Amino acid sequence: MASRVSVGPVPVTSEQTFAQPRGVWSWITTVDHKRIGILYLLTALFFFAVGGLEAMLIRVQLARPNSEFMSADTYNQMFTMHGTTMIFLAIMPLSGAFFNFLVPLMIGARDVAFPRLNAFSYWALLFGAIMINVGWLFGEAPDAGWFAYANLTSSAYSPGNNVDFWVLGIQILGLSSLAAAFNFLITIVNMRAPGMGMMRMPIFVWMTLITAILIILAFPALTVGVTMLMLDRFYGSNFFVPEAGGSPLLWQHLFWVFGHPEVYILILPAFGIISEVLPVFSRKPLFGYSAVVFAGAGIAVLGFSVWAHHMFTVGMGPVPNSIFAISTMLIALPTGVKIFNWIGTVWGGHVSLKTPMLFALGLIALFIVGGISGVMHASPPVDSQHQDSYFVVAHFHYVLFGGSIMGLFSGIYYWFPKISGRMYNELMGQIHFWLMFLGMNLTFFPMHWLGVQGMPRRIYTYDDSQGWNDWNMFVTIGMFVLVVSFVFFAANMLMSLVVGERAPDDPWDGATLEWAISSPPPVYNFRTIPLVTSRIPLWSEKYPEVYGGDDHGAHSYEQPDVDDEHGREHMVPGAHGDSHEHEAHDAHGHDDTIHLPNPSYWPLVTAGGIAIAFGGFLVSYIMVGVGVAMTVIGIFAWALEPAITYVAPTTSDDAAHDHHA
Amino acid sequence: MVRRYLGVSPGRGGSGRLIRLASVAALAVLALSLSGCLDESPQSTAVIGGEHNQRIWDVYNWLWIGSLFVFILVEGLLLYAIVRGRAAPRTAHGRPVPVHGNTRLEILWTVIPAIVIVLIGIPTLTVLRDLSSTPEHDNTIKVDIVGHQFYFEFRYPELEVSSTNTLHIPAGAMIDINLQSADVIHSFWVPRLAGKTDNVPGRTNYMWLIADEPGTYAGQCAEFCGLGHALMRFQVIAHEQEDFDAWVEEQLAPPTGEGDPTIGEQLVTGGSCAACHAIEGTAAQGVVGPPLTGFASRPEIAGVVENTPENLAAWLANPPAVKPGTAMPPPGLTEAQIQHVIAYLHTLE
Amino acid sequence: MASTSHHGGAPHVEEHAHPDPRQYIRIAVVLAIITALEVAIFYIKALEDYDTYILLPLSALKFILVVGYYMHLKFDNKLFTYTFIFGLSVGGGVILSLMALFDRMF
Amino acid sequence: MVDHAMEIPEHPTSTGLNNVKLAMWAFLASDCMFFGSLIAAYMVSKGRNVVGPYPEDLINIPFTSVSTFVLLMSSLAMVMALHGIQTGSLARFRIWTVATGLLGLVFLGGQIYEFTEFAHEGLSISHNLFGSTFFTLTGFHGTHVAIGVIWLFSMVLASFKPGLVTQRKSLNVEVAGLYWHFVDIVWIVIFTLVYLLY
Ligand code: HEA
Ligand code: HEA
Ligand code: CUA
Ligand SMILES: [Cu+2]
Repeated sequence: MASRVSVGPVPVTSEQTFAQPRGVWSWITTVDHKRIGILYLLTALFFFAVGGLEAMLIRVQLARPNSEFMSADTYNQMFTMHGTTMIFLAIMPLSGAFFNFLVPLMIGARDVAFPRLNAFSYWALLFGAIMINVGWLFGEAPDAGWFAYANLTSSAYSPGNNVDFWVLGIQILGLSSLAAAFNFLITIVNMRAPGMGMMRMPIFVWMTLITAILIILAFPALTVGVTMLMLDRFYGSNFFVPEAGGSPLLWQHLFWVFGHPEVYILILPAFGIISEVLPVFSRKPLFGYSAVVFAGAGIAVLGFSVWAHHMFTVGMGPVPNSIFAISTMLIALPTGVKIFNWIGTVWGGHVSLKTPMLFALGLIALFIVGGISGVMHASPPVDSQHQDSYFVVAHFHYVLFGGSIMGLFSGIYYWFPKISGRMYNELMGQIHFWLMFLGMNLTFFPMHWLGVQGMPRRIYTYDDSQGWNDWNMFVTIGMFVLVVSFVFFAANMLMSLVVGERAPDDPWDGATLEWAISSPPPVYNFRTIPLVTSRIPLWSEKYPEVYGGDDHGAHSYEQPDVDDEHGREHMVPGAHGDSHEHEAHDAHGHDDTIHLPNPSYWPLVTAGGIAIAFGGFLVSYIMVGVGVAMTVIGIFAWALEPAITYVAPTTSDDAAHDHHA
Repeated sequence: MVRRYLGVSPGRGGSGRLIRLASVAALAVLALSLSGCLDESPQSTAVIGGEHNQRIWDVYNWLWIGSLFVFILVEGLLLYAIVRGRAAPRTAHGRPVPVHGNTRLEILWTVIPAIVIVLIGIPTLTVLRDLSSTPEHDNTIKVDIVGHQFYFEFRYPELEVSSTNTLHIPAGAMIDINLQSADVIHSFWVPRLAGKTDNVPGRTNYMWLIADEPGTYAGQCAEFCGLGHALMRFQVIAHEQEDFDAWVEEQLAPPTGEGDPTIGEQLVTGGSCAACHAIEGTAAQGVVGPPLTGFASRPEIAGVVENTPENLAAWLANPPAVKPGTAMPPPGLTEAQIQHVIAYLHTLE
Repeated sequence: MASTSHHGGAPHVEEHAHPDPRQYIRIAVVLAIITALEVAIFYIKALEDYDTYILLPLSALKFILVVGYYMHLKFDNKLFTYTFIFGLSVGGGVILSLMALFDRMF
Repeated sequence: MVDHAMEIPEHPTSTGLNNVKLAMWAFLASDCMFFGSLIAAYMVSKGRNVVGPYPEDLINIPFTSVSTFVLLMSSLAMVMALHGIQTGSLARFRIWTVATGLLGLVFLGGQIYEFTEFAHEGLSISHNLFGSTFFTLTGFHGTHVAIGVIWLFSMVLASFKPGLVTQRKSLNVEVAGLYWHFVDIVWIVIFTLVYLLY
């Protein structure tokens, strides 16, 4: 090929190149999407535990009326940090962990489109998380709620540094999310293996794509809102200051323009995960693939038109309330389509109730409850009784815990063998599920009754005479069931990592590409890029008699060069045996080197610079300057260092498989 | 039909264990719900105290029915699918017939929810419109409600009286309310009477309510507004018309001077003060605020001003005005009551 | 761009004509004229009540010219257009709905 | 085509579109939301000042018209630079890119002048709502311009190192151009909404 110019270092033998680099430094400079995924996973689990601990303290405080366990001040920090942590530091990074680890594997790529940007996203996440949490050290953690309504957040009413930590942390986290979103958008659109048309992508990849689009369009609104808040607080501007004509409602609008798409950012990855799990454990392809895809896209588009349903009680007037009520209710339609197609997938399948499947089914069962209460809020008159009461708290824990967390845990169990190379303990997984399912309902279902009985949220105490004692105690007890369930989870994970059985490449009889490679996957993922001819490439290969005719999505527009008849011979082999030897060859027939991104610490330097610059607003402008300088140096060095090493011609037996040659 | 579309492979009935488990769970939920007597709380939204809340329940009932219908239908389908699927044979290659979808089913399960939405949408929009303007009423009283950190102030522009923390209204009268805020966002909520509306600084919001029966209705600020948010409780007292008129008269009358310690004692130990403060040897055993035992011998009130009767009167009228940020809300006493309370507190050596 | 054509299999989607510099200059002239017109309209008293309705379409026209020609969207792959239009409509939608919600038309 | 020794062969992408260019368009879509939110904040805050100075006391249409013209012409220079590199002329690329950057600097100079003038009239970010919204919106636009200027000059510098800026790599210039033009169209909107229609 004309363009193939050999450059770069002298070829090295494959053993040297592909050995997993070791040591802390190799993790700090890693740009390998799998390692970054693992970093995301560990960070997210850590913060999930932190958020869970905060929830525990909240529940202890609320167990009894007039409790003196915590002061109002501490409580306000607690619920603010609980919400913020769970949303920005637990669920989003947990989804990010799966995007990172799996998207390249599922689309048959060696890495993401911009590996160093990926590392940057992770470091920015970590620094943002530290920035938000550092307030605890000073007893000044953020305390204005996870949506930080103006003008309570103005310096007049929140004179401490609490809100500052929130503002600066959110800015950094926003950058992290945006960078990751661009990366995954481009990766999915552009890095698919030959033959994988858009309509052949696994649903998880589709949901990642839609999530990325939502992040790209939703986060700027938050960035702008938070910037204004920052200017209000640090430089006395008047955006949200009513005395100067500013409007606290402007904050609410900007926040929810971001905030509602955000809740779909939180749920769609989980939907994607269970769309992979359900077919595998029902041994039946997903029912209504295109309907599920379009429903996802529909949710995304509609999701931008409903934000003011969080503001039904601010006095927008009957006409806007009606419009937002209707658009909100309409979201039930595409979401329902997804639910029904999942049921259709299970229907008539050979259901195997392994832990991942239990969590996936748990998501469906619980999300329905949360979805229904969501539609109840969508009615403004009714919402005027729900808004800011525990009914809303019940709603969002059903969708967030019953939806996102259930789905993400399904994913953790499902891909644990692939990520760690070990099997988890099935019995303990089942116990975890049943305790969590039970505990979740014990904890969050009675919150509906508390809400109907008029208990407002965000109150650090209530009085005996208010009649909420029993259910609150009940809820707190339920929460301890949840805690016990997570003890099983943590024990299971830790033990399995050490003594778990070695995982085979394909323990679940999976359908997607990641099961074709070893567990854990090699650094380069695929020795040769597979050629995809089906939505369920592995099943088509393993069960040609059943799925032989399955060539859905073959005629997707941007893959004119893939021909099915030819392709079938090159299909990815099953995971039985050593996959490398059978791996199909790149359709283009000339991909005889493996390109791996170079390790780099510049992403870390850049992210660190940004964090230092933002932190400087609380310390001194000198620090801001240092941070900016570091960022600029980081960016230039990043741009100038060579990104990719070309190494390691593939072994000759791959060439033997090259039918195109 | 559906069976064919979904590719059910032949197989026999469900796994008994799962069904039993499911029915036990369902029973448990039902039992819990029933025991959850929703009118336990004075702030229950499920107790209808007046027309506004009545109109809300006109929609709410529809929503509960719709929700129950969707819940049972969809969870039922899910459970059924699981149970069937569990029982299906599991030989190595006897994979279930792959089915890729069915357009008619997709349409069906879009249209049925759409119908549900129309059914709940219509009452929603109707009631929304009805609630957005004051219905005609022959006895309308205007009240301006101003949210403060952390109490509500009630001003009656036409009667030229005002009160804090207790909204006095005549039962059966239309209360035409304007909502404002003096500092941050609060939300005025009396669950038995009406849904909430926010007090947003810089703008005036509007709502109305009617209390059908005389009585006391508990209310609470519903928008997080800072340290004292949880304690920003208040009451609506609906009087018979004559009693209301008498209350207005009393407010307009000049304060009577000397207070009576025995009345004061009743007010303190039997009223809202006792919820937060403790006084040795009395029923007042609250723990939220500082104890008041020995109050008369303290040099200062709340640690900020000298303990004089004038300062104490100012404090009792409006604690946050004396000590911004204090968690103590205005106790909602009349001028006369304040004098009684002062007289009593000064007996506590 | 050109690079994709080296790989036998990849479709030649990004091949597009480079508009000629004279066309760039013509567009610049048009842009300048529209801007002059806009400023002129600003000063014409008679049009004061209608300026919104004249100025907004004029600036939209400038917008389209720059995006279409200078940014090549008119000639480039449609995926770029969809990407941009989606962001533009959500962003524009937010401006318009907030103005409506705050009772503040232009 | 000249095969350059340092050339990195592009990996073919699924759509045939370049990763960086697609990322730039996605970024611009995102930036639409960014400026959309800023403009929305400006528009809903308009006319709610409780103290002067008001826009009508300050805004100087003739002056800003000139800045606007300068920025529009910088867009022309940018396409000329791109055309230069696409047709293989490094010299024309350099001249036009420098011209673009300089026009950008003139615009920024104008903005700094305008800001100081307004400040003399008593306007500041904290003085009134107009000050807050005006400085934030135009300030963020100015920041975008400044980043663009740095980017352009960096490219010119890079072009002196052989192989970094070449005809085959004209895409890098195109991407920078996309950014630059976007900054220009944002100004088109700002000029109309903030200035002509104050
Ligand atoms: C994962 C996150 C997530 C998800 C997916 C959702 C989904 C939905 N949410 Fe929720 N929501 C939150 C997270 C989420 N929400 C959070 C965090 C808050 C609180 C924020 C705060 O104040 O702190 C909130 C608050 C919130 C409010 C504001 C309440 C208030 O403060 O007063 C409203 C109001 O309309 C609402 C509505 C909805 C609706 C209609 C959906 C729909 O998308 C649900 C659609 C799904 C179904 C309906 C079930 C499946 C469908 C069928 C089986 C078909 C048949 C069904 C019918 C015909 C009904 N949500
Ligand atoms: C994903 C989101 C999420 C999740 C999972 C949870 C989980 C829980 N939440 Fe919360 N919650 C929110 C999001 C979430 N919440 C939000 C957004 C708010 C609003 C905040 C605001 O008003 O601003 C809120 C508010 C909120 C309130 C209302 C506070 C108030 O208004 O005053 C309450 C009260 O009970 C509560 C309780 C709980 C409980 C008991 C859990 C439990 O489910 C938690 C159980 C979890 C654990 C116990 C963790 C244990 C984990 C491990 C042991 C794993 C360790 C393993 C390894 C490290 C390997 N939450
Ligand atoms: Cu006032 Cu909450
Ligand atoms: Cu929402």
